[in-house]
Amino acid sequence: QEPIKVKIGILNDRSGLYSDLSGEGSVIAARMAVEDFKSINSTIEVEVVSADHQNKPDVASSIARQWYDLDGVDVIMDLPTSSAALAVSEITREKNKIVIVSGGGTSDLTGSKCSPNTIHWAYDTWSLGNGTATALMNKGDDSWFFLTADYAFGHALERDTAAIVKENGGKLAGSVHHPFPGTDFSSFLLQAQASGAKVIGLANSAADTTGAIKQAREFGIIEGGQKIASLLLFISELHALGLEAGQGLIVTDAFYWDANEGTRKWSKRFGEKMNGAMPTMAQAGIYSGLMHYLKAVAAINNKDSLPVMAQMKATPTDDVLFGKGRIREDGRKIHDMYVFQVKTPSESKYPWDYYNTLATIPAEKAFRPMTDGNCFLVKL
Amino acid sequence: MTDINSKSTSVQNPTLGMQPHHAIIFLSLLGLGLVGPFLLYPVFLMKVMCFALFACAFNLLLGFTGLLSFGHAAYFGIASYIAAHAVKVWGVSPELGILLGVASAAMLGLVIGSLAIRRQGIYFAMVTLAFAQMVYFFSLQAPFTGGEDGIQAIPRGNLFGLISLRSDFMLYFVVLGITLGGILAIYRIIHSPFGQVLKAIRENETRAISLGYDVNRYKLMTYVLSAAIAGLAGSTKALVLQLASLVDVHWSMSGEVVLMTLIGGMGTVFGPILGAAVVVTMQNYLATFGAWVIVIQGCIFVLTVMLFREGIIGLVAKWIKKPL
Amino acid sequence: MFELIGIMPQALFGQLLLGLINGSFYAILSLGLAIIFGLLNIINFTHGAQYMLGAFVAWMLLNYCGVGYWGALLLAPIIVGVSGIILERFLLSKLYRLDHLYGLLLTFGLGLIIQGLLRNQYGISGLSYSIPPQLAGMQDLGFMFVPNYRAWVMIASLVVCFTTWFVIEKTKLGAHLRAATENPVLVGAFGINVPLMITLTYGFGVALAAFAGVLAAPIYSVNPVMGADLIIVVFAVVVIGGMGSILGSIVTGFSLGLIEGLTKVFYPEASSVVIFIIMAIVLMIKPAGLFGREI
Amino acid sequence: MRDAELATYSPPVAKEALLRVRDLQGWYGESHVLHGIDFGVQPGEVVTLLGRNGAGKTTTLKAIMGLLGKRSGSVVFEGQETIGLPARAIARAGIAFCPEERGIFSSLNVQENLLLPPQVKPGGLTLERIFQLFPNLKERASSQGTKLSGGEQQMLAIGRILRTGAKTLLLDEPTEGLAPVIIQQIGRTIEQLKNEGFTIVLVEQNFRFASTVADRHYIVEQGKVIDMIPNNQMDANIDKLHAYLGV
Amino acid sequence: MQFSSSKTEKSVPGDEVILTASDLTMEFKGFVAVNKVNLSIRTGSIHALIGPNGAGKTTCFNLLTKFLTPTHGKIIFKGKDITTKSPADVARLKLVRSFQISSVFPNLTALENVRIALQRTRGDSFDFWRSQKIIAGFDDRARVLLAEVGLLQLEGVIAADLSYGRKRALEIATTLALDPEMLLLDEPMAGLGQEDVERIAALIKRVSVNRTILMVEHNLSVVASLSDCITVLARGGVLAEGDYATVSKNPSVVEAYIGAGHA
Ligand SMILES: Nc1ncnc2c1ncn2[C@@H]1O[C@H](COP(=O)(O)OP(=O)(O)OP(=O)(O)O)[C@@H](O)[C@H]1O
Ligand SMILES: Nc1ncnc2c1ncn2[C@@H]1O[C@H](COP(=O)(O)OP(=O)(O)OP(=O)(O)O)[C@@H](O)[C@H]1O
Ligand SMILES: [Mg+2]
Ligand SMILES: [Mg+2]
Repeated sequence: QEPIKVKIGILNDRSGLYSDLSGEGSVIAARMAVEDFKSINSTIEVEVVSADHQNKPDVASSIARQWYDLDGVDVIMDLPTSSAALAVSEITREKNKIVIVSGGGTSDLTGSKCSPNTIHWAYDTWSLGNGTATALMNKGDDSWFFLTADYAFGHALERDTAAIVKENGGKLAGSVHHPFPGTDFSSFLLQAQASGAKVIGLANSAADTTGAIKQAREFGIIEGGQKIASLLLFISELHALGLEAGQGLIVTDAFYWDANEGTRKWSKRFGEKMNGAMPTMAQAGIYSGLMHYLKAVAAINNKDSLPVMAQMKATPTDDVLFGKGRIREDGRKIHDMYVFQVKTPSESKYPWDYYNTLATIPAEKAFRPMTDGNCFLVKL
Repeated sequence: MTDINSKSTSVQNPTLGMQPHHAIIFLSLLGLGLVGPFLLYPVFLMKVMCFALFACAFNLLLGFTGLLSFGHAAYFGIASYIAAHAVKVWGVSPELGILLGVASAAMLGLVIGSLAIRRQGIYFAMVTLAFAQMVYFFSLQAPFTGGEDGIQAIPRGNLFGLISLRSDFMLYFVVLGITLGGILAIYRIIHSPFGQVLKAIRENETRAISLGYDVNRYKLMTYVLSAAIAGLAGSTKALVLQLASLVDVHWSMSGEVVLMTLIGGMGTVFGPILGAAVVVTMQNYLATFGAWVIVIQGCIFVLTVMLFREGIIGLVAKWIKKPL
Repeated sequence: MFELIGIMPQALFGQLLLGLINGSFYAILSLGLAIIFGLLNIINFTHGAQYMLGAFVAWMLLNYCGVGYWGALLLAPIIVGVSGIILERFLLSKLYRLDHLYGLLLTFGLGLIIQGLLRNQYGISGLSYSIPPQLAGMQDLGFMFVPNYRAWVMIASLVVCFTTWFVIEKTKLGAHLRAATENPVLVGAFGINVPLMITLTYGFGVALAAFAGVLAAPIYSVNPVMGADLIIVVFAVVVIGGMGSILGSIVTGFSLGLIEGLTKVFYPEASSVVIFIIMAIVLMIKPAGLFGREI
Repeated sequence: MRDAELATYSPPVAKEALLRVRDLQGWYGESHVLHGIDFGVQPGEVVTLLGRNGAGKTTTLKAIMGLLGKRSGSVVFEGQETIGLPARAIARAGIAFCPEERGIFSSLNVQENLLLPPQVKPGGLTLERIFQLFPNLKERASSQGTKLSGGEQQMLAIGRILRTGAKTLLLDEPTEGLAPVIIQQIGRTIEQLKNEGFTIVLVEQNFRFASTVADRHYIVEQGKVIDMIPNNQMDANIDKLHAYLGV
Repeated sequence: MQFSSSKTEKSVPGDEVILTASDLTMEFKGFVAVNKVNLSIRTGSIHALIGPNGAGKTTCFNLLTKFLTPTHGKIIFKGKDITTKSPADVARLKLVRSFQISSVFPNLTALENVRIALQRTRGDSFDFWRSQKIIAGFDDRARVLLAEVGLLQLEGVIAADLSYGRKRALEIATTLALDPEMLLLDEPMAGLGQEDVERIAALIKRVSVNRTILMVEHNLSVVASLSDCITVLARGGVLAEGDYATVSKNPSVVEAYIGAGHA
């Protein structure tokens, strides 16, 4: 019998702001999945290609089109930057292929803009906000001030988090929308400080987040007693920021390399190819998402999108990286989420030893209930 | 007394009011356009064509009137938003969407142009940049543009309510028509009596004034025309990629169109087309090289400025000693 | 009265002070641009990259040579300045007779190259560079806490701007420079080496950018794109101040920092566009900028 | 008529000439202005270039100074060929130029304007000496250069180059637009400078003034030197001169 | 000769005045370049404006053609007050100037240079959709004008490649194309070789039929032979006025301009 040939396109940021959290690491994670899958099943030939979408939705959609139309790509993965993820999700639906997003974060991908061809892996804005907000609210940190990047992703992150704060009886002390990208946050931080809120929620990403954290420390805001909750902070960014500045932060993450024996073993393998860098949740999501996809193709011996999607949603997931989980009707992959506190430099014993676990949020509670998402795929 | 027919000049010639070698180039462009989709990926070609039209519109201003607008992305972008919104939300047909896009770009051009035209040189460039930044800010804040996400999944609809444009192939020929039409229009503008005055203004503005020309009105007119054609390119692009986003209004887009025009040869009719093809191809095929794209782009800027300021087509025109 | 608009006067003072500190960067950067434009007639779009280069060189000096902040504050501007001199000698000097457009495009391209190369080498996440221990800590001003480092930035910027202004307006060297701006041919006929002076001026303007980069390194992240967007804003500052005007660029740099600071309080989303609105208004009313000489 | 004269005229041969100009050609962009200027100046001499507007007198001075975009021929100064040198090297060799339009810098005050040109040779006049020559300048030392009256600007322009130590001066219409008293004063200054060993090439429209200070006069027409009249033969040649200057 | 003008038949300067400037003053930041100048130019005359460099002649031209707006004073042209008009408006009233420094369209051919001016007579037409053929109709007239200044053989040459004197000639042809009623020439002879001077002088004489000409000129023999009336400006003010014989004997003119030593 002819082997099935599938082509995977890793479309992410290879040179910009998000290249460290996705970039080459995502391609390596995909290659590892291909390798590991081959050792259990050799009936499928997998080819991995990759490209740089420069975080621009138009570049992303051009490449996606060309990949689907011309190059025979079956699945596109990663897609950091929500706008690029949404754009590719639309095209994938039109071309009836499959997209597995692990880099982009907007919860709209499985909400109002959901699609039968889209799976959202690792994390989304709702789950980040939910994790951090719930953990902090439980500790009595119930008044919040948001420092939000003035773009769609920032707004979504603020919206999802604020909803949870309010739901739990918390108070919103205010918010400020800073231009994206920004360099100086001192003015906004001072406004946050003046608001007297217990928590300053950073609803932004990458350099904006690390810049705001650094400057919060410079202005003594953290020493002043206010907590900084960086709603989205990849471990690669924490690494660049350093523990000196990052200590004490509360972050929500879907994956931590040092969680258990399985994750450690896999991450060491990954690190060998990446100059010692540990994988982010986006990169880990590529591995487990691709494994799940390949298993589904092998199981039905067919790579047509709709049957494969059906098979993927029907089969529960269980892998070394994300543990047990499943894919819901709306395309949301659910699994446990973790709330971490960043260690102090003295607590950190070895490279990349960064997190103390504060809470584990069980899969069923970690993501937005399907009924709240307004996804047309969900039959009410 | 004087032998009037002693010499023939460049103006009188038979080919549709076009110089013969220009007619040949237009025909070969048409030919290339017709066989193109059988050789290359149609969506890529459509993208090249949209940018070619955009660059030609920009060049109408820079190359033929001597005005460096550093905010042309505003017209490209705003038209693509308006066309996208009209088609997607109001459900109008694609040709009407494009028309609305063009009209809004022209309106915006009229407003910004009438203010900017009063300044000269680098100040003109800065005023246009400033207004373009405001348009960018508007696009970021206005609810209908979808912020960072842009307007996505724009339906291509049916041309005149009849012909479905869903297939890339059908759309391709529509875009080819629009682009060639647009470039022919620019060609006609340049070679009209109006264009002749523009040329005179670029050459020697004071003298044109002293001959009695209301130079500012000519400049404004050109500015609006250029904005409208940039809008045509922008709205067509929105339909092709089914996406209108902030990238289209960002100042780096204004920079890119300068690059295209410069590489191809500013002040030539055909240069910007080649320039656009080179830049889009580069971005497309160098995408896997990551940050090297920027380095290469930078090198092209430097090389162009240091070695061939006339641009590729400009150089060719110099060799064959004929305007292209 | 201030409470009426929801801001306490004390908080407002704090915000104004912050604005002024940010204005320090605008002032040094626009000063460099203005000097270069005034003398070379070139719009130096590489300025943003050279600012970034300053920060990177400081980082490299620390990590590869063990030279700390204070050493970098002196060395980085010299190193980057010399690189500027090389650029001027081999590339820019060929363009003086041409339209502004070409100088702008060339320097824009150079900026892209520098930025791209560093991006390839160091990625984009940014490198961290810490505040020198001597300047850690804060001062309580009553209405706000000011980090010592920021206070230092402002003082350093004021000193550099004032010194530069003094040298150019009040010394013999400055007299030569100003005269050469007005009539380079005649100054050459007096036996002064104008091309050399131009080269050194470019080097100095670039060194100013690098100096600002070193100042920025500890508070903003050191990354290859840190100057990319800034340059457009700084350019606007120069245009508002009046292209080529030394005093104009300093005053406008600080004032726009203030205005931007206020915008961050009242309409934060617009803080990135306010400078362009001001520029459009200023150019409509006073075409040559606030301090510029009418043509 | 002119051509005949041109043919008969040959420049005086002087071995010890301080400044020797031969077949000097000069262009502004594409327009060819100097068509072969020939003349020489002995050390300590004052010579004038006379000619109508547009004859090429200013251009001659500029060409000697190296300020013309394109020039050819030969300019030998103190035995050194300077045709290939840049302006600043010619200035350093000891020639100073005072331009027709004066070239006062508006961004510098009077004192700064005076101190602007660097000293190229020892023995230039001191600032005190210059102020002594032009007391007006001392009074207005701190006002903006271009705020001075036309006459004062002219004094400033001359004073400025006396400081440099250059002993060969090229003065382009130093009396233009000046009141008679000031012209007289400048006349006396030139006399003084001459006595101190300065060599001066003077371009003048006002040949009455020229005849009071100069040793010899060269007539320039259409970019050529067409005649030379020693000052002591002025009266004898007055008709010829009128014909040249076309009045 | 072959140059035909449509209107006015009279050619001898009469008493009728075409342009008056009264109390014309131009101040540049405290510096008065033109000071209370009164000019009246008779219809059909050739009027010369002379004076030392910097006397304010070009500034006067700039004021009359509205390239500068006077600080004080009034300009009446053909009975209309044009003090506040724009340069283009003035040109359309058929008051047209040439420039002191040669001012052609360098990358257009000689023919196109002239045609641009002829084209203006169609009115300010913004017909960008039309073919250029529409203006080819002007070619014949453009050639007549070029022949007039001796440039017919060079009609296809790019203006930048013409010699200096020919550029001046081309400029005059372009100016004539507007069929001006009054022509302002700023140093038409500047930079011209002797034979050019003679040819252009003849040309000016020829086209002055039916036109009024105001010219600035340093070439006194041209001024003497061409002009009906001369105004001498010095330091921004009128020093003397009259025909050449009168003016050249005026002692203050001799002193300020012609030179005392050689009257
Ligand atoms: N910058 C220039 N560009 C082009 N031509 C010029 C320039 N300067 C002068 N000319 C021309 O060169 C010729 C000689 O000019 P030059 O200034 O040498 O005359 P001059 O003898 O000094 O006259 P004047 O007595 O008016 O000062 C003139 O025909 C003039 O028009
Ligand atoms: N824009 C301006 N600003 C300031 N002063 C000016 C300006 N334009 C002209 N002037 C001054 O006004 C005076 C008259 O200048 P104008 O050009 O009218 O002289 P002109 O009589 O035409 O001289 P020329 O014979 O040299 O052409 C000069 O002193 C000049 O410096
Ligand atoms: Mg002269
Ligand atoms: Mg003049």
